[in-house]
Amino acid sequence: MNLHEYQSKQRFGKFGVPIPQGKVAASPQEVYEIARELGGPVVVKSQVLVGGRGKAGGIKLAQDADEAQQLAETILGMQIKGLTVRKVLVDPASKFVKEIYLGIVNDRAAGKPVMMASSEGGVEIEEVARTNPKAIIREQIDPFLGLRDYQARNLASGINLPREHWRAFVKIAQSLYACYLDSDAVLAEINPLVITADGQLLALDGKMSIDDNALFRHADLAEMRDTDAEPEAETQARAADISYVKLDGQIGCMVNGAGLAMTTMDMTKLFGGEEIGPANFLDIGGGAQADKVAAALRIILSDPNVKSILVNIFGGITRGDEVARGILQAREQVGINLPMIVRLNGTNAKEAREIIQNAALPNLHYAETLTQAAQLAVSAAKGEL
Amino acid sequence: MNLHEYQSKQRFGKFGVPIPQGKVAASPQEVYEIARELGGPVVVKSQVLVGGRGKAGGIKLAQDADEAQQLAETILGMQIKGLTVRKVLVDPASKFVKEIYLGIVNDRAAGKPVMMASSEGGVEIEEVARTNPKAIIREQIDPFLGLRDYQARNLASGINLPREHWRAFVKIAQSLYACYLDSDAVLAEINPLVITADGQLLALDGKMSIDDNALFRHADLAEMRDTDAEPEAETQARAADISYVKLDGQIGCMVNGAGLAMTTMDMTKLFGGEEIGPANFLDIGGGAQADKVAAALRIILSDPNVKSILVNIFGGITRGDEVARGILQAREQVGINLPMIVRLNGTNAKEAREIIQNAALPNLHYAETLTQAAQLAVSAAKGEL
Amino acid sequence: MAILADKNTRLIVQGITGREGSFHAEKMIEYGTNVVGGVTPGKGGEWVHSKPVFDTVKSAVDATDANATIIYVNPQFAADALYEAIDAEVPLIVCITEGIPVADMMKVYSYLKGSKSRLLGPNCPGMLTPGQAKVGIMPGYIATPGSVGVVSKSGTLTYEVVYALTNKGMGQSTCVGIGGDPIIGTNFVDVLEMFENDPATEKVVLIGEIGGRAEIDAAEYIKTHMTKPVAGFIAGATAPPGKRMGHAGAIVEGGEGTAEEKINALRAAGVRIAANPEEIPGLLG
Amino acid sequence: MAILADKNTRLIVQGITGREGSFHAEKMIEYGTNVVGGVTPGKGGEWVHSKPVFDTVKSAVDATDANATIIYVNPQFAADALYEAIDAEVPLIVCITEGIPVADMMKVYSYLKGSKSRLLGPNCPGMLTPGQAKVGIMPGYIATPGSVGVVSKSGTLTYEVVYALTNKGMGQSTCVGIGGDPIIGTNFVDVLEMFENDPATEKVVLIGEIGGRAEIDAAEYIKTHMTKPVAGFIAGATAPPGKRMGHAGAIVEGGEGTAEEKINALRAAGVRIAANPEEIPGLLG
Repeated sequence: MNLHEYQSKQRFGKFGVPIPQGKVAASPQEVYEIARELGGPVVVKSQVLVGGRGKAGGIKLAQDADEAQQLAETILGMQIKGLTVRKVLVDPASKFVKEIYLGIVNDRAAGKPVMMASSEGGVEIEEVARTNPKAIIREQIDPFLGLRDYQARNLASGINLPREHWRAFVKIAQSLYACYLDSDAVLAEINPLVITADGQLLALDGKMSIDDNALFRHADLAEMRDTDAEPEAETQARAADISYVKLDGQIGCMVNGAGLAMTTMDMTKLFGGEEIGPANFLDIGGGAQADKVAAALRIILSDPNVKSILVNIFGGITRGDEVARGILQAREQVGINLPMIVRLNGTNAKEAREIIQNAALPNLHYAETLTQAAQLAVSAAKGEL
Repeated sequence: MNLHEYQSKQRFGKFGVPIPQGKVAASPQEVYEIARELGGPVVVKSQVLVGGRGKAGGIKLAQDADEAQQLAETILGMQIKGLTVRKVLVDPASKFVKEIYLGIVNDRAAGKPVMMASSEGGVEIEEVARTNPKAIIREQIDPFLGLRDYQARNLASGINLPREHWRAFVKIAQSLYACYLDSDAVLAEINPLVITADGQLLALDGKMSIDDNALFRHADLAEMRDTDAEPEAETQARAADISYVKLDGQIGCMVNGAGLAMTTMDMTKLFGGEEIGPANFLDIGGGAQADKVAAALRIILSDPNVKSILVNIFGGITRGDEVARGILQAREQVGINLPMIVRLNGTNAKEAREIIQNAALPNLHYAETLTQAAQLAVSAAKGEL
Repeated sequence: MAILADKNTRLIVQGITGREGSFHAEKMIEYGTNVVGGVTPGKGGEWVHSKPVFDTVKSAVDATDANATIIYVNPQFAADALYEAIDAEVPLIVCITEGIPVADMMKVYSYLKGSKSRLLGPNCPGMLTPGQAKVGIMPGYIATPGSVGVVSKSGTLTYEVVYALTNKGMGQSTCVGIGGDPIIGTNFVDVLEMFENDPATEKVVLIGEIGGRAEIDAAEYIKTHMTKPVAGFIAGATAPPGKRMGHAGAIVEGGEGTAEEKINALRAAGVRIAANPEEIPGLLG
Repeated sequence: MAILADKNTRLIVQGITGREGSFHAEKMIEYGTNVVGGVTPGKGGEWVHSKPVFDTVKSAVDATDANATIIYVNPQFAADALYEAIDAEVPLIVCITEGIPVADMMKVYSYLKGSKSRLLGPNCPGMLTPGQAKVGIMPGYIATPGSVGVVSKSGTLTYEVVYALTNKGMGQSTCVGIGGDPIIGTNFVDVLEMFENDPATEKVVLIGEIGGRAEIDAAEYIKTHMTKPVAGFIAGATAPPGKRMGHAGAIVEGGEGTAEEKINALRAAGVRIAANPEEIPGLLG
C-alpha cells in the first residue's frame, strides 16, 4: 500500500526527520489560508500516487497566497496519468544548495533491508541506477542489529557529504530507519533530501510503501489508504478478499492462483495482441464458492472495456464439478450478456464440462485447453464467436 | 550488584510477575502496621544479601500483627552470616501445593542467557544440580530473538507442569525475561514459584543480580545498592575506583591487576597457611598515582585484622620508580605503623628498589621476588620480622 | 531417489488441529506420506487422524524422531512456528502460510543461516515426490513417478504443468513449489542444484514469474553448472509495472524483474522457454 | 612464524585520537608494529603519529588494506566499534576496552559467529609476537623471541610470567591475553589449537583463573589433541565464592569455577601446574 507524499512526510516527521511545515488542502480556499499562514512563497503539490507529477504540471511555485489559490484551482481536479488530483500539499518554498537521495528498500536476494544514498537527489533512483550506478552507495542492514551509526557514516562518506552535515545526516538516517521499521514499510525514501541555503538538512519530498501483509498490526496505517486514488473495482475486490488489478484490455479474466492468473492474462495477449489483451488480473483464491465467483463477475463486469470473460480454474483439492455449479449459480445471480468461456482442469474436469455443456446457456462456452480457451475469448471479444 | 528479595520482587512485579502484596519495614512498629493492614497470617522475612536465611532463623511465620511485631523484634538487628538485619519484608502467608524454580542466568560458554526451570523449587538450584540434575530443564535464549513462547512451553512441558497453568507460566517466563533484559541482570530467579491452594502461580521469593558494567545506564538500579549490607571498606573502595573484596586473613594486599592480585593472595596462604592468609583482594588498576595508593592503604588499614601489608606491582607501561615514589608519598599521607613489604617488578624495578631502600623507613622492606615478598609478609604478620 | 522428501521422511504437522492443518494432514496421510504426529500448543495428548498431537515441536521430535515439518499456522504466529522448528533442528521445514509480514521473514531468513534446517516457502504449495511423499497441498493424483524435476514459484500453474506432463506420460521425480513471497527459504538455484545432483532426475522444468531476480540467478546457475536439459515458462509478461500481481513478490519495480529480462536470461543460458505453458511437455520431448 | 599477528600484520587503531588510543598507538609503532592508520568518526583527514585518521573502519580498510584492528573505545560505544569492525570484515579484532555490559557482548558474540573476523578480548591486554608485532598494551621489552607460547586471562600476571621466562632465557613465540570477561571472542582452546599447529611454538604456558569453565575445556582439549608440553597456573585458590575478583568473569558461582577443579582437570590432562607462578620457567625446563 502506497502512502501519499504528505502522509509519508508526516510520518517521517513523527520519527524525527526534519520536514517542511506545510499542510494538506482539498480546496483553493484552504490553500489560500495555509499559504497566508505560512507567509512567503509556497509550493503547491498535487497528491496523487504516481511519479512525474512535476512534469505533468502538478507541482507549482507561488509567490504569495493569492497566486497559490489560483494555482490550486487548476491543479485540484486535474488528471495525472489517469488519476484525479483531490488534494494538494502546501509547503513553504525552500532555497537549497544541494539535493541528495536517501531511501530504504528490501533487498530480496539478501533478505535484508538496504539503505541507499546518492549525491544525485531529485531524480528517480532507478534513473540514477541506469545512468550513474556508482553514485548510489548501499548499506545492507542486519534485521536483528538494525541500522548502526557507522553505516550512516559510511553512506555520508560515500556520497561525499560535507562533514559538517554528518551529525544531522546520521540522525535523519536513524529516524528514517525507525519509521520504516515501525511502519512495516517495504520502501521509505526521501528524495530530495536537501541542504538548505542556511545549512540545514530538510526532507522536501517523501514516499512510503507499506507491506500489505503487515497491515493487520497497523490499524492507523490501514486507515490511510486513499481509495479515491485507485479504481473503485479494486476497492470492491479488496472488500471481497479477491486479488484484482485493473488493466486496459478487453478480456475479463477470472482465475484461481496468482501464477495461473498471470499466465491466463499472457495467453489473451499471445492470441489477441495489443488491442485485445487482458482487462484485469483476478485471483479468486482457493475454494471458489458461488458467492465469491459472483463478486468476481460483478467486478469484472464493472469495467466497460470488457468484451468477453475467460474463466480458468484448476480444480485441485476442490472439485471441478462444484466449481462449475458455482459458476452457473453466480451467473444467475449476476446476469451476464457477454460471452463467457469456461475452462476447468484437474479434479472432476469431465463432470464439470458436462455440467457447463448441459446448461446450454447462450454465450457460455466450454474449452478443453488453455490455448483453446484464450483463442475463443479473443474471437468472442472481436465479435467473431 | 545483588538486589534484596524485596527489591527483586518489586521489580519482577513491575514487569508482570505476580508477587505477594507485602511491604518492607525497618522497625517492629512498622511491621505491626503492615501485618494489621494485610490481615491474617504473615511471613516476616529478613532482608540480607545472603542465602540460608530460613535456617538462620531469619524467616518466621506470624499468625497476627502482634506476633509479627514480636518476631520482628528478634529478627531486626540479628546477625546472619556476618550481616546485620536492618530490614524485613512482611508478606501475606500463602498456602501452596507445589514449589517450582524459574530463573535466568548467563551461560558463559554459549554466550547466551539460559532460562532454567525445575520441579524442585524451594531449594537452591545448585543443590538440585548436584542431587538431581535431570530435574533442571534449560532453554538457551538467542540474544537477538529473545525468549519465545515455545521455549517457555518447552520448560513447562519439561517440568511436567499441569497444562492448566501453562498460560500463566508462559506469561511469567516472559515477564521475568523482560525484567532481566531491561535491568541488565546477570541473574534473575524466582524460587520458589508456587502454585497456590487456589490454583494461582505466585513468586514467593526472588533474587536478582545486576551487571556492574551496565549500571552506567541504570541510575535507578544503581541507587538500590544497599551499602549497609556490605563492609564499609568496600563502599569506600568503590568510591575511589578501587576493586576491593574483604577477606578474613591477616595480610593486607595491594596489587595492580586482578590476576596478579589473586595470585598474591594465593601466595600469602601458600606460605602463611589458613591462619595467616590474605586480608583482602585489592586491585588498584593501572597507573598507580600516589592518591590512589593512599586511598588503597587507608582501606587496607581500616581492617583491624591486618598485621602486615604486601605491595606487589608489575611496572609495565608505568615506571617502577614512579610507583615507588607514589608509595612513599602515600605512606606519608596515611601514616602506617604496620610492617610493609614492597615488591616492584618490570620497568625500572632497579631504580624502584633503590628508592625504597634509600628511604630506609622503619618497617618498610623491599623484596626481589613474589616468593620472598610473601614469605616476608607472613613473617611480619607473625611478628617475626 | 528423489529430492527433499521421500519414503523415509517422517513428517509432523504444525497446526494439525486447525481447519487447514487437519484437512491437509488427512490428504497427506491418504497419499501415503509418513505423518508421525502434529503440534498444537495446549493440545498435547490429543489425537488427530490417529496421529499424536504434541505441545511443542521439540517434544514431537523427541517422541517421533521426525525429520520434516509442515507449517499451517496463521501469519501472525508463523514466525514463531518457524523459529520453533529451526530451534528443534528439523532438517526440512515447509511453510504453507500465506501473508507473513516481510519484516518477520527477514529475521527468520537471517536466523535460518547457519542453522540445521532447510526452509521451503513460505506461501508455497510445498513439494511432492510422486508415489513416495507429499509435503504440502498439491493434489496428489496429478503427478506420477518419472524423471522430470519441476520447480516453480506458483501453485495452480504448477498443477497445470505437472498434470500436462502426467497426461503426456512424462512422470516426475519431485515437484517443488518454492513460493511467491519476496523472501523465501529455498530458491530456484538451490532446487536446480538438487535436481542436477539427483540421479532420478533427467530433465527439469522451471516455472517463474515477474518480480525479483531469482530467475536471473537461476539462468546464471544453469549456464555454468547444469548438464541436464531445462525447459521453462515465465508468467506475467502482460503485468503492468509497480502493481502487485497477487503474490507479494510478483511485482516489477524500477524496471527490474520483468518477464522479458528473465526470458532473455534463461534463453541465453540454453533454457527452452515456452510462450504457452501447454507447450512445455513438447519442449522436453 | 607466529600466531594471530606478525610482521605482515597491517593494523588500524579504533579510537586513535583518544587518550589511551593515541598513547598505545605510539607504543605499538615504537615496537615496530605496522600501524597503517586509525579511525575516529568525524576526524577523518587528520593525522596522529604520522598515521592517517579515517571516519569509518570501512574507509580505513579500503584505503590501507588493513588486516587487523585494535579497539580503544569507551564501554558505551565499544559494541558499535566491534560491529563496525566485523562488518568491515577485518580478520583480527583486538578489543582492549574494559567494562562492556555483558548483554552487549552476548549480541556481539552471536553476530561474530559466521563472520570473517576473529575477536580477541574484550578486557584483555592484547597480544604480542616478540620482535614482530605488538597488538595491545603489553610492555614490549618484557618479551623476547623464542619458542614458548603463552596464553592467559590476565594482564599483569602474564607480564610477570613472560618477564620471568625472558629473564631465564626462554623466549616466546607469541603471548596472548584472552581477557577476563565472562564472554570473550577467543578462548583457551582456540589459542591452544593455534599453538599446537604453529611450528614456531614448542612449549605452552597457560595462565587461568577462577570463574567459568574455559580451563576445564582447555584441559579436555589438551588431553585429546595436544602433543606439545603445557605448564600452567590458576589464580584465585583463596577467593571466596560469590564474590567478583576484579575481572567481571572471575567469580565462583554455585560451587563452579573453583581453582581446585581447574587445577585437577589440567593436572589430569598432563599439565604441570605451578603452585607459584615463579616456578613456571622451571616446569618448562
